[in-house]
Amino acid sequence: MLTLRLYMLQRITALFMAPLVIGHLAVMIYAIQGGLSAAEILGRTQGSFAWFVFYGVFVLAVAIHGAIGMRTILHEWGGLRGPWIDLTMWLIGLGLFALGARAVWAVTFSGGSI
Amino acid sequence: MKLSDIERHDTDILILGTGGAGLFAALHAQQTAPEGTKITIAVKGLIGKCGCTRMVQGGYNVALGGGDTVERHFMDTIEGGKWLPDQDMAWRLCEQAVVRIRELENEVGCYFDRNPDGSLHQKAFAGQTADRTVHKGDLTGIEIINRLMEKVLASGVEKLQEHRAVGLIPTKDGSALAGVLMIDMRTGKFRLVRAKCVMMGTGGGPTMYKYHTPSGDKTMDGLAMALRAGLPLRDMEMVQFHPTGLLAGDHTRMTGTVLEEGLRGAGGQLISHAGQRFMFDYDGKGERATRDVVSRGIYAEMRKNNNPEQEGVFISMSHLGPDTVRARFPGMVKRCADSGFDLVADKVEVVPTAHYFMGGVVVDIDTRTAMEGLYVAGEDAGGAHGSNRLGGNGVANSTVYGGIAGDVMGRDVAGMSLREPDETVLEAEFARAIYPLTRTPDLVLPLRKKLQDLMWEEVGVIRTEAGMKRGLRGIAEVSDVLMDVGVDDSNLAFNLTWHDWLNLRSLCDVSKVIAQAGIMRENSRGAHYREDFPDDGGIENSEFTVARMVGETVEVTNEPVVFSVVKPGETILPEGEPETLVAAQ
Amino acid sequence: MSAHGITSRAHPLWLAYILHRLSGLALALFLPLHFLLLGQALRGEAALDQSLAFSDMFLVKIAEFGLVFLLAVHMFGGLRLMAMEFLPWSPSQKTLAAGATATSFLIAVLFFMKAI
Amino acid sequence: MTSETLNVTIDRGAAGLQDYAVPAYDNQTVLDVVSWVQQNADPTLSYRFACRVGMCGSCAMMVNGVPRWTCRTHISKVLDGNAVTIGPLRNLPVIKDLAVDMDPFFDKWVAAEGVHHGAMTRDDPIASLGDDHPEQSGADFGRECINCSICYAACDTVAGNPNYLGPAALQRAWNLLNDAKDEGRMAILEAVSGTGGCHNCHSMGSCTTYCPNELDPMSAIAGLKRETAKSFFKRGR
Ligand SMILES: Cc1cc2nc3c(=O)[nH]c(=O)nc-3n(C[C@H](O)[C@H](O)[C@H](O)COP(=O)(O)OP(=O)(O)OC[C@H]3O[C@@H](n4cnc5c(N)ncnc54)[C@H](O)[C@@H]3O)c2cc1C
Ligand code: HEM
Ligand code: SF4
Ligand code: F3S
Ligand code: FES
Repeated sequence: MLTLRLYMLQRITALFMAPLVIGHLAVMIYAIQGGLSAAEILGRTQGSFAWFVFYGVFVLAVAIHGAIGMRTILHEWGGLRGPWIDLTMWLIGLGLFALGARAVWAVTFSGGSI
Repeated sequence: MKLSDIERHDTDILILGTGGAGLFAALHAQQTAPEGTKITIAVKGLIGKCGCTRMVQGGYNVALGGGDTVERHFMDTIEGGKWLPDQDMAWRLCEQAVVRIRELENEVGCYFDRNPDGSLHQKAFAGQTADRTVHKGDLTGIEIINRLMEKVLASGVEKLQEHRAVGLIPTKDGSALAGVLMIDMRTGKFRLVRAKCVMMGTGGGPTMYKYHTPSGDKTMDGLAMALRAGLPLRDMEMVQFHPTGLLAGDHTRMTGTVLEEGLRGAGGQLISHAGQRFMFDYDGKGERATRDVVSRGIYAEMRKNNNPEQEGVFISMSHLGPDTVRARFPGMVKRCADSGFDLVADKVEVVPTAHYFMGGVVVDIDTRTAMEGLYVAGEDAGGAHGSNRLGGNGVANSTVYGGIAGDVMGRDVAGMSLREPDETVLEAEFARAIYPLTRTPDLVLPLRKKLQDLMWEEVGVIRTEAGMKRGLRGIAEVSDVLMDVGVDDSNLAFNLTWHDWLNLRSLCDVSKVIAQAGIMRENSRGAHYREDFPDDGGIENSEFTVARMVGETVEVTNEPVVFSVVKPGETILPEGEPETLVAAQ
Repeated sequence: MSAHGITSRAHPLWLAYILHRLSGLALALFLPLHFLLLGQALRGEAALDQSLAFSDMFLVKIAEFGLVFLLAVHMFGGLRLMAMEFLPWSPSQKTLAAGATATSFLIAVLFFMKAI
Repeated sequence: MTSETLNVTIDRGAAGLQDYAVPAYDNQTVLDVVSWVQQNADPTLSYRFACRVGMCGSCAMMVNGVPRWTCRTHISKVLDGNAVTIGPLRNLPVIKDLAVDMDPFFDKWVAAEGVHHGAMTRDDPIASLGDDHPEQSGADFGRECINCSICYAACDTVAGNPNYLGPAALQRAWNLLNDAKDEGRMAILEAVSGTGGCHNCHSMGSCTTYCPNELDPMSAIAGLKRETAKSFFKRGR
């Protein structure tokens, strides 16, 4: 059920994510040395516009990419048909984005407390 | 099952078969028929996926210049057919092939092999005096039929797939065709399809021989139906054998399938059971002689041998070197390997195999028959090839005349209307088809084998009067026994055994005519070789046989060939033309 | 069901496909959890620390190893796929597929070793 | 020679799996085994074949869970001990026993614009296409396809996505896209970009793996993806 447009969106978001994932993994590998702590993580990210953009783009891309991917799987393996397909895709996409945006906000500009 | 169970269905133009003839008829009828004409295509298998046109390997004969001319193609066809062809039909075949090949390339979308300069690549089959055969590797038929099939599938004609025609139903006075009785094989139900025009292109198919090349769906149904409808059939003794059919035993459908002609052309050697090359004993060209000559050579060699373990002879390619064989014949090497044979290093057992049926319904050059509303084209129609079909003329014939039939029907249909079928004939044909369902079930296969052995032994590559008479008696016996063999009628949907029975019935009916016509021709021409009459009987006095059913019996007569274009001993080539343009091998 | 369905698809490209799909699926299922966890930051460092304390546990380590592995597998699989589709194709792509999986596995192991 | 017996299991749909003891012979194909059952043991068994030499593409079945052309598959190649299980081709509606309805496969072939689009007629000369036409090199890609539907049966995407045009139809579309004689470029790109188009393919490669003619639909589909992506950027859709 993938049309050219969804396909291109999935590929473009994937291409965007590739360097971000590598970046994220690198940071994690670095961070994990000596154990993880909230202070360490937040210390790096809080107030940083750069990290906000980094994770913001990531979340946006992952929401689009994941939603399209789940759409395919639900169609092929879940037997989802008709208008349900697109509805589900939007729900997953928006849900992922909402959760992701909340997380990004939390680790960058929430100031550690509300 | 009752007569009233027959579903009735109407159309304007009905086409039987989807080989080169059927598919081209469908396309052309659409082009010439008035707007709104309903066209229906009915076929025993799936559209484009049955019949022999798809199996064409070598290619398509057409004179496209470079020294070659329609006149030369025509002369080769007449000489090849030993002056028996209907000359007007042969001429039209050669002339229209030029148009048809352009149509295949430009309108249908075929893409045949090219020379480096961009022109079509052409080669010469045995018996041709010019490089004439257009091809797509050695899978020419797949290219032609796939492209035609796409066009027809996309064109919106009505499809009746896996519909087997079982009887031509005329009008009450018998002068015209009203419709065709069919079995919808998928359900086992009967359907009478009435049409203003019907083209029959069911493709003959001499599968009553122990060794045969045609596809499994071809069992002479068309000719058997035409015979029962009282139509005259010509050249019925003319069965072409291909010299090198694979011999792999009784238990496999691979037996009889063709090992490409090119193997011999490339230097493949035929080896007898005694381990000797033998073809030079029969002909100066050795293995490179024409099909009929090599087939007879092999058959004669086989008769000398009485080792039941090894029936055929061998083809050996190994002296050419494994790399050469693999590079030049990748398809054949793979096919042999799939079936458990090694063409590269080992020798492979071969046998002559029934390949093509030159005989068929008598038609005019517009494919019209003696019955109004019935047109016949392709291998079902007789006349274009005489006693021998040149390699490459078969597919040219089916596509050329299929197209003509489509054009003619498209024009004729406007002046025609649906006709009322003769209900008594309908009832008789229906009864004939359901007959086995009323008997105690038994195996059909042993009888089919019996007929095939008989035809191979007695009415095969080399014939005698005594043999063919024995053959006739045997055929009668098989036919009789068949009438006591029933088919389990518990489920008629896709009931292949019922169709095996009906196939055998068609084959018995036509086998009988082959033997009768063979006895009638007391000379040897092309594919028909009489050991008791080895000479050609005088070309100037050439006659062809015509068989027709009169009452319950088949009568065969001789009719003189009309030399309407060229007389024996003459040529239509300009003076001083070289005999052949093909460089000696 | 060996009569009807296809049962033998164990060729490299199909394995790459199924790995890519399963990893994508797993990622899509995990990601909401991951986001929720990070979202804890909204409730202050203490809450986040509490959650992160889990990650010292061996099981969680395994789970995280799995995640990174999945991400790596999926990414390399995806890049392989796009290379196959967009770069003029060469028969060596099967090797590429295998290589991608191997590389991602290496990275994941590296990560795991460091984590422990 | 005939002392050995093969244990043949055939999936007959509603009638379930049925076992037959079939004598083993030299030079026996899967089609021969199926034919033996129909001709000798169970006359009601249904299956389809025509050419028996791998040209018509009408005899494909599932053999031990693998789609194969049965007329060209030697039984020794598939025997598991001396057993073999045979079923109807996957991903197509079964008519009866081993015979499937191939119409969906061909409907999709047409829907993929798998048919020549041209303005030339029989009155025009045949196009000169040779070495000076490098763009024609892709016009032979997959032309030998016998439309046997084996790739279609092998593909899991077809199984899960009833709209997907499938490998063979898309390969034909790619073939036409590369044919200098074909003028249907826009129509083809349109047809392969829709809901059932080439973008549904996950490059799982089962088509290429199982094609009995060693064709490569997967690469053809990758080609379509490239061309449609190019047109995506060009037309800015
Ligand atoms: C292996 C092989 C190789 C050949 N190679 C060449 C070659 O290189 N060059 C060449 O020129 N010729 C070649 N020929 C010959 C050529 O194939 C035939 O001359 C030609 O294709 C016949 O075309 P057709 O349309 O008359 O019949 P076919 O193509 O045979 O089609 C007959 C159609 O009628 C259908 N049919 C049969 N009975 C019924 C029924 N009762 N009801 C409904 N439908 C029915 C069949 O299913 C089929 O669809 C070869 C033949 C074979 C067998
Ligand atoms: C660098 C990162 C990534 C790359 C390069 C990438 C690449 C791809 C590609 C190319 C596809 C298409 C597969 C196909 O059509 O068969 C895909 C599918 C998918 N991706 Fe990703 N992806 C990445 C990250 C992610 C992430 C973080 C998720 C988590 C949500 C995800 C979830 C999915 C899902 C669920 C699918 C569908 C799988 C399928 O259809 O088989 N991807 N990915
Ligand atoms: S691509 Fe291969 S497997 Fe698919 S239909 Fe064509 S020949 Fe059969
Ligand atoms: S098997 Fe199917 S998913 Fe694509 S590569 Fe072939 S069409
Ligand atoms: S019977 Fe024609 S491909 Fe097998």
